[in-house]
Amino acid sequence: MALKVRSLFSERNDRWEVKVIGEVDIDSADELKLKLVDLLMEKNRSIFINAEDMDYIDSTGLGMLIGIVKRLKAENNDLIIVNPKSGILKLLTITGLDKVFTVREE
Amino acid sequence: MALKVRSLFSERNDRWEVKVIGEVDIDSADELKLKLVDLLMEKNRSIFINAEDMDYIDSTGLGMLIGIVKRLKAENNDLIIVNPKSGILKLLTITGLDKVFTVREE
Amino acid sequence: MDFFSLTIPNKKEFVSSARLLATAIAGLSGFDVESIEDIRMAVGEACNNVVVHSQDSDKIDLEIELGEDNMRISVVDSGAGFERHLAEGIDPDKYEGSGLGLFIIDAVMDDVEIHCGDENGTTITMTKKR
Amino acid sequence: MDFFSLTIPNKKEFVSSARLLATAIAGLSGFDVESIEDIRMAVGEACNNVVVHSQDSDKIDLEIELGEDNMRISVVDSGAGFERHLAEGIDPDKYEGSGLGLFIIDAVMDDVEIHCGDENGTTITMTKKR
Ligand SMILES: Nc1ncnc2c1ncn2[C@@H]1O[C@H](COP(=O)(O)OP(=O)(O)O)[C@@H](O)[C@H]1O
Ligand SMILES: Nc1ncnc2c1ncn2[C@@H]1O[C@H](COP(=O)(O)OP(=O)(O)O)[C@@H](O)[C@H]1O
Repeated sequence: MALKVRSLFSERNDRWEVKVIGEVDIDSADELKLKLVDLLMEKNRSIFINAEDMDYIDSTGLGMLIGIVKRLKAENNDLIIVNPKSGILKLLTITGLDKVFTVREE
Repeated sequence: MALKVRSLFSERNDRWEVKVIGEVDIDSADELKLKLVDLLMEKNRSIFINAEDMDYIDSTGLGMLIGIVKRLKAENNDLIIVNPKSGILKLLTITGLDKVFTVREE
Repeated sequence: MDFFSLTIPNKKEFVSSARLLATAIAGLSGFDVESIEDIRMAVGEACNNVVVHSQDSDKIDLEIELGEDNMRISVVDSGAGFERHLAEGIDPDKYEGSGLGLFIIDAVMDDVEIHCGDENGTTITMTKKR
Repeated sequence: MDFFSLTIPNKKEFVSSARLLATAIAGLSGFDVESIEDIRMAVGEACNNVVVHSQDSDKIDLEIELGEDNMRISVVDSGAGFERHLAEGIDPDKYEGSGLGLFIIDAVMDDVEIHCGDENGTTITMTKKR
């Protein structure tokens, strides 16, 4: 309820484009994980996350994304997090995860 | 903080047009009252409240508006509440205040 | 059955936090939007009454029981208490700003009980069915 | 000094209500947006730890003291407790999903104390200055 995920495969960019809306927390991280894993099962490509409407992510969510990154890197693919809100950007910086994921503004 | 009020006098409609954003409750009703009373001191005309972004009003807020209506009616002016959210519309109906204020959708 | 409780200072600036918690819990437990709005109003009015009529009480307690079929919310204070004159609605033309709170609570909740002890303040217990 | 307390069931689906209450109180008392975000993260991580590591505890208690210059938040459980190995940050390449919570709390709050009694569970007290 607190989390919505919309995804589509972009042929032009040859990657999954995923919009994450709401809160990725201890209650919802599994839901997002299942969706991302499903996408990678369908097509193992980079994942681009539009984070402009992601309100919150906790260590559970970050831990889950680290697991996804490992899968992606094994195939030389990336996890790209675009336009995170300032609190989430701060969290990514504090934890050093801005070097593990590709984080950028667009 | 929880309440924002924007007002302007519409020459065309010869009335005050007030947008109320947020919550009118026991903590903020006085603030709205002061603003409305100020407007009426400046020019005693009908007040049109755009309620589309008013999230909540409690009995304190309603009581305050009833006081404003009395002032308005004394000069044959009206309080018009436009586009209230469904919860507020229900409250106005339950209390019978939809007959005291002019309530409508636009 | 899940239990929640919240204690806040008896001050008007904090009543919104009680409304917010009650609506968040109602939302998390799957109440529909209209019921959540009803709960927001009822909790707001019950807390307002503590602020206005029970200033002896330092704090406002909110107790929530979440059952399969309903949410039961009690708002508890340790103020002077009162004798309830049945809420009969208001006549807006004669309205002087009193009596609307309990009337709204009765209208939007499925069951409302008020207990006033002699020196024990007031407990209003309001139930919303799913 | 204003006091607040919240008790919720020790279940992951209700942790968001604790975050929401803490951020609402921080907002009402005039903390800036960045501090509110910090408080949200810290409360979230502390509650997550109760859900994950203190399942013996039925409930999670949040106690908030709002002072002139700071907000002090304690998250209390009655679980098994633990011996804290100082949080030293994580090496993301070797990260196996553990140790991030306390590290984040330390990073975003001004002062953090953890008390574990023998059978008294864990209390983590986190202070944010204005
Ligand atoms: N918590 C309370 N403590 C003491 N008296 C109360 C409390 N709640 C309600 N009352 C009494 O009940 C009356 C009706 O309350 P209400 O319907 O909310 O209207 P209002 O607050 O506008 O008077 C109040 O005027 C007050 O005398
Ligand atoms: N409330 C708690 N009850 C019991 N143990 C806890 C509690 N909070 C933290 N811990 C212990 O501290 C360790 C570090 O916690 P944390 O930094 O949040 O990382 P993680 O939860 O990912 O292990 C946990 O693995 C756990 O052993």
